[in-house]
Amino acid sequence: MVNLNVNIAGLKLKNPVTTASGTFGFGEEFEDFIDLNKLGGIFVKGLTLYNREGNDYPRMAETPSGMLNAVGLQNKGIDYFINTIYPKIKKWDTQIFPNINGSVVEDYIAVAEKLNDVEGIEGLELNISCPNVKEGGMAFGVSCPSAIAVTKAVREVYDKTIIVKLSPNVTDITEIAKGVEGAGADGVSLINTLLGMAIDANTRKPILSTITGGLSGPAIKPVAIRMVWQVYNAVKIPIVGIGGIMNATDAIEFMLAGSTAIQVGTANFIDPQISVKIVDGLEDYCTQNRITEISDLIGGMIS
Amino acid sequence: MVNLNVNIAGLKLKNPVTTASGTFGFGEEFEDFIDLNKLGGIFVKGLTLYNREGNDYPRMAETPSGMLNAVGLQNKGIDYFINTIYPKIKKWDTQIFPNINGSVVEDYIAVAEKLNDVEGIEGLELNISCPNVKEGGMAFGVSCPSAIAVTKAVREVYDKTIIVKLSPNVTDITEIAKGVEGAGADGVSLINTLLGMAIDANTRKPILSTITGGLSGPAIKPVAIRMVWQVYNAVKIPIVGIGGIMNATDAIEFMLAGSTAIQVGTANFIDPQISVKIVDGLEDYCTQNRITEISDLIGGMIS
Amino acid sequence: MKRIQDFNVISYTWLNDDNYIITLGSETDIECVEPGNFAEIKVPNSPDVFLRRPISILDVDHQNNTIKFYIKAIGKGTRQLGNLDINSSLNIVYPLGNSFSVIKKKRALIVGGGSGIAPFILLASKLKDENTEVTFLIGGRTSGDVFLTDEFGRYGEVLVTTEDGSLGEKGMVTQHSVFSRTMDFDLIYTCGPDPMMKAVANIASEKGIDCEASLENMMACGIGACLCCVTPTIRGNECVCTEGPVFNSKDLVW
Amino acid sequence: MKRIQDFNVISYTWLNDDNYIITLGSETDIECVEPGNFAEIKVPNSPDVFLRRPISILDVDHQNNTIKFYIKAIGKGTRQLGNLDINSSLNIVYPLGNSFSVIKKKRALIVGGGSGIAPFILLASKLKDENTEVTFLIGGRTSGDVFLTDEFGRYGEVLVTTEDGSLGEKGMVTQHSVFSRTMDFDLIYTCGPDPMMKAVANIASEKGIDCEASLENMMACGIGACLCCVTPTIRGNECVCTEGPVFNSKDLVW
Ligand SMILES: Cc1cc2nc3c(=O)[nH]c(=O)nc-3n(C[C@H](O)[C@H](O)[C@H](O)COP(=O)(O)OP(=O)(O)OC[C@H]3O[C@@H](n4cnc5c(N)ncnc54)[C@H](O)[C@@H]3O)c2cc1C
Ligand SMILES: Cc1cc2nc3c(=O)[nH]c(=O)nc-3n(C[C@H](O)[C@H](O)[C@H](O)COP(=O)(O)OP(=O)(O)OC[C@H]3O[C@@H](n4cnc5c(N)ncnc54)[C@H](O)[C@@H]3O)c2cc1C
Ligand SMILES: Cc1cc2nc3c(=O)[nH]c(=O)nc-3n(C[C@H](O)[C@H](O)[C@H](O)COP(=O)(O)O)c2cc1C
Ligand SMILES: Cc1cc2nc3c(=O)[nH]c(=O)nc-3n(C[C@H](O)[C@H](O)[C@H](O)COP(=O)(O)O)c2cc1C
Ligand code: FES
Ligand code: FES
Repeated sequence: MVNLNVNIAGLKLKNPVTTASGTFGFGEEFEDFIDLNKLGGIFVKGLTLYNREGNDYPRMAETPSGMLNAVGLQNKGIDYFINTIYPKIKKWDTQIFPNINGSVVEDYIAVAEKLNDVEGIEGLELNISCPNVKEGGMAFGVSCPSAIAVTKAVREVYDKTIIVKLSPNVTDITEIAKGVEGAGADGVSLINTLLGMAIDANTRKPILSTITGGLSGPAIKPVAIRMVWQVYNAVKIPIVGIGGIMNATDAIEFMLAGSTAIQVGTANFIDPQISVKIVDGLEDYCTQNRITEISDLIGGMIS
Repeated sequence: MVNLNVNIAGLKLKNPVTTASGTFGFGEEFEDFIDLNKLGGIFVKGLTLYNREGNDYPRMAETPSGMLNAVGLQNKGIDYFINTIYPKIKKWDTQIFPNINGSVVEDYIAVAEKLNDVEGIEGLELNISCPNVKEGGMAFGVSCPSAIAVTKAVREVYDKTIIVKLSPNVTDITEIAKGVEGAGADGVSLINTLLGMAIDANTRKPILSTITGGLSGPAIKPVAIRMVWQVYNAVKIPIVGIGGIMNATDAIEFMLAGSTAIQVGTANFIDPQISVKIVDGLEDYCTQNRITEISDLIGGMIS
Repeated sequence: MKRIQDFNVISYTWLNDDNYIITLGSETDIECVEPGNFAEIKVPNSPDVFLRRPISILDVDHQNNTIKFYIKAIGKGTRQLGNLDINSSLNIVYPLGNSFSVIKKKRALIVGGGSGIAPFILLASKLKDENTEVTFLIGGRTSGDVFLTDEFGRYGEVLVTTEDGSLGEKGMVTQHSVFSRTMDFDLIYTCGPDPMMKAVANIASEKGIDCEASLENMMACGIGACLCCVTPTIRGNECVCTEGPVFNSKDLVW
Repeated sequence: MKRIQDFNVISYTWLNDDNYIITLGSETDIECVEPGNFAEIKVPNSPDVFLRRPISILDVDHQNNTIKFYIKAIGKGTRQLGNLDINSSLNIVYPLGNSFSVIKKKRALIVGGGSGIAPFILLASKLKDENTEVTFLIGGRTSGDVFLTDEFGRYGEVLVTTEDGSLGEKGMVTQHSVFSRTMDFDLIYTCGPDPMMKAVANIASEKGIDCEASLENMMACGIGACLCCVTPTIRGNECVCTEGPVFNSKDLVW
């Protein structure tokens, strides 16, 4: 028997496998393919205070072992989520984490305040790393003072678990991680997408309407694992590892590097059942390696 | 007839296709496969003042659409290059660019001084972005003041073309690019490898002896193109674009984003003839698109 | 219900160098498919192709558990899909997207070009079941670009235009004489290159006829999870993979 | 001269579930190959395999323009190489690396295990040409891991050890009784798992016999350009792909 439970600052996940914001809709989209009760958690699509139309199309480009996206936080606003979507998805026996975004600190505060009162939602992901919006977004996550400021502001109004999602587009991610730890974050999730770009040599135009976009998928895995390992050695709060996880072996690597839990992102597009397959794969790995507590793997790299 | 010539701060290349430092040895290794006279230039293996043994093995890990390396600037020192290697390779009708490295500014100065007197070598690549050495290396390239300091110091002793090779592991590459431009660089080359890491889930050990290493190959292409485009919009000096170029189409994309010339790196391992195939491919593209001067493509993205 | 299912390649029919029909079989039942639905196909053995590829469902045979796609090889994925070994396995997610309205006992015009003709076999057969009379108008650059006319002929009159006049009337589809006749169609369906669909939608709107267009877009997930495939509509950005691919042309902002 | 060349898959011979010999043919001449040389093979149709894979050359036939490799499927690349269609094309860069010393009119012991036996067919045939007498010592975990003994038998005596005693003597290769006999060999060649080669090299050095070991390493280029494949030697780090794969065990720091 393997105990797959992990613990993010007191918040228990039945297993380390969650799904990444923006790649799993609100979970419903996957109902036909998997039993959502089997997931450790779901980080839902990025939310903002008000309705957002997102960016113009084209929003997507395929790249070697990855993709660029420029969705730009299209969503119907936090109230719609709380009143219309959450009631439909709360039936699942898994942790639902809203991913919150803002152009200014006040937006984050307003969204967090509203979520604080929602029963059943035990934590949120504070996204300070979206590369696809003109205002706010990644700007918060690439400067230490602003990352600290927004974390502090949300901490003041939100009583439950705060996971701050970090941007990889920085010189030293440990500095930002330490900053948000000091500002009251209960955990950090990393990495968001790398800022990238694609050009069509035939039309000579950028492929994305926004010119640059966010790179995800296995292409970024080595960068993500490096950053998880660096942050693991710099902070005490738990880490949710993200970036190109395609199978259970990848998930194990992220845990060994220091992740308490992991998020499956782009892989959901290639195999809508992959998240649950990874849960099963983790259990198999533990059984084969006679590991009874999966949490023993966290930061377990032998170096 | 297509004119493939390009010009880096007065230094003429017969075509934009050069090979990336550390991926093409000193050129000789490819003599059996291609006619080296067909290349625009060769950026030779990273050189230091004295002999360096480099890092322990394993130094390499395959990753999705890419690889990690941790060579660590193994080389026999600048004197050996000047006295023993250069005399053998100078026969080729192509530009040879030494790639120079140091742990402290004085090392760079000493190496540059020695190269200043070598007839036939018209320029050097100042590497301030090697992620695989403990001292110096990338440290110079991730801080603006130190990037400026080393560029200024080398500028003072070196009369010919200086191309500064930038690190992508920074929050804002344009800041560094502008800094080295102001410090006297004639051009910039980018990107060097992204800092990455790989773990073996079976042994639970890092794959590289140095734990982290440099990520190269098509996986990093979207990041590289984005940075070339950002730097193109920030500086006036020419850019040598690098990162995951596998074919002529990729090279065109880099030129459209703002590269005057390009370097082919990891692709040389997969096809030792690829550099020359890219020269031919560029010519074909120009012919098909009725472009008579390839330099018209530089920064030619329509946005 | 949407499903992920393994199939085997049963056969290819090559229509010319670039256009083919691939028939896949499965051990298990095939889901019910509506006309206009598509599938997300995983391209096997292709180092360059990372994401699935959206392809309309041409036809299904529930008796023999087979499904067919009509594919035009335009890039690495569609080329590789035409190059698989017979019996090799292929994974598809389907049926995806909404579908064309199937009108009863009316008259319909179906206008298609290129790989846009794929959804119209299923559509025509449903329309026939509902006693709707169908006229097809198929366009191509030359006679070599016009496919499936025999199949369409089983369901109604088939009109053709080619830009070089090598088959049917000369010109673009929208220049076809059918549009100068009394246009007593109740609904126009269109699928093909964007400019063609726009032109058809314009004529439809001029004549006051409803028009349904099936759009393409760059897709990552195909199931409404990523919001990559939006198209602007009068209601805001909507996903082609879930709110589409079929849109009433009145709703589109293009 | 090193060369990049296209080949076709002519045939496979499967020795068991994981071990196979692949024979490739070419329209053009095959380069001269020395025993110990290897090739860098591009694995086709494999989305997971980015770099070439280094594989020793088992044999070449200059009359028929064929080349053979003995491959043990241990991962994604070596598995996929065993799964190609007959006649499909394959690109290889060869011949790479240095080679074993071919001694004349002497006595040689060849010790191999696992896929490390691959270079020894070519070596034995060259040694035979030079009238050197060869004894083979092949080790495996069980009798199912011991391959090519018939082929080796054509060139000399073949001794076998298996860890479970199912074939030949029981134990590790270095426990074989040949090592307790008068060791009148002039040279020992070894290739196989590192621990085996080290143990063999130790015995050789105790007995004062020269020993050549062929090493493996993670390789990117295979031609000395990247410096990824180094092994520590008494002269410093040296590339296994160019200064090796064959090293005199005295020079190795392991
Ligand atoms: C709902 C839907 C149904 C479709 N039905 C069919 C069908 O039945 N038969 C058929 O042959 N094709 C169909 N397509 C188009 C098909 O998906 C694309 O041709 C295919 O994805 C191209 O993949 P590739 O790897 O061959 O091309 P790539 O090598 O990826 O690209 C080649 C070129 O095509 C462009 N392109 C790639 N994908 C798309 C896309 N989805 N939309 C527009 N342009 C694209 C690229 O920008 C590039 O210029 C459909 C598309 C959609 C969205
Ligand atoms: C000079 C040389 C000659 C060789 N000759 C032969 C031969 O004749 N026959 C044969 O079957 N094999 C030979 N090998 C080994 C062969 O190259 C590896 O088995 C192969 O590269 C593994 O690729 P893969 O994709 O199957 O494994 P992967 O899926 O890439 O990896 C599977 C496991 O093997 C390890 N591994 C991968 N490559 C190597 C390597 N080059 N060295 C050591 N460990 C590795 C990985 O770390 C991993 O744990 C030789 C290697 C070298 C360097
Ligand atoms: C289409 C798409 C949309 C995304 N939207 C969001 C978002 O709204 N909020 C967020 O924090 N991250 C978003 N991300 C980033 C992912 O959550 C994740 O951090 C990233 O994709 C890396 O993981 P992966 O490589 O497994 O996909 C998005 C990613 C993709 C591909
Ligand atoms: C094995 C290896 C060794 C390298 N050594 C050097 C070096 O010595 N100096 C340097 O500036 N860059 C070095 N690089 C970086 C390349 O020159 C290039 O910037 C990088 O690989 C990205 O290009 P690519 O994706 O085309 O390989 C090395 C890269 C590789 C893969
Ligand atoms: S392709 Fe993902 S939402 Fe349509
Ligand atoms: S593999 Fe590149 S030097 Fe040996």
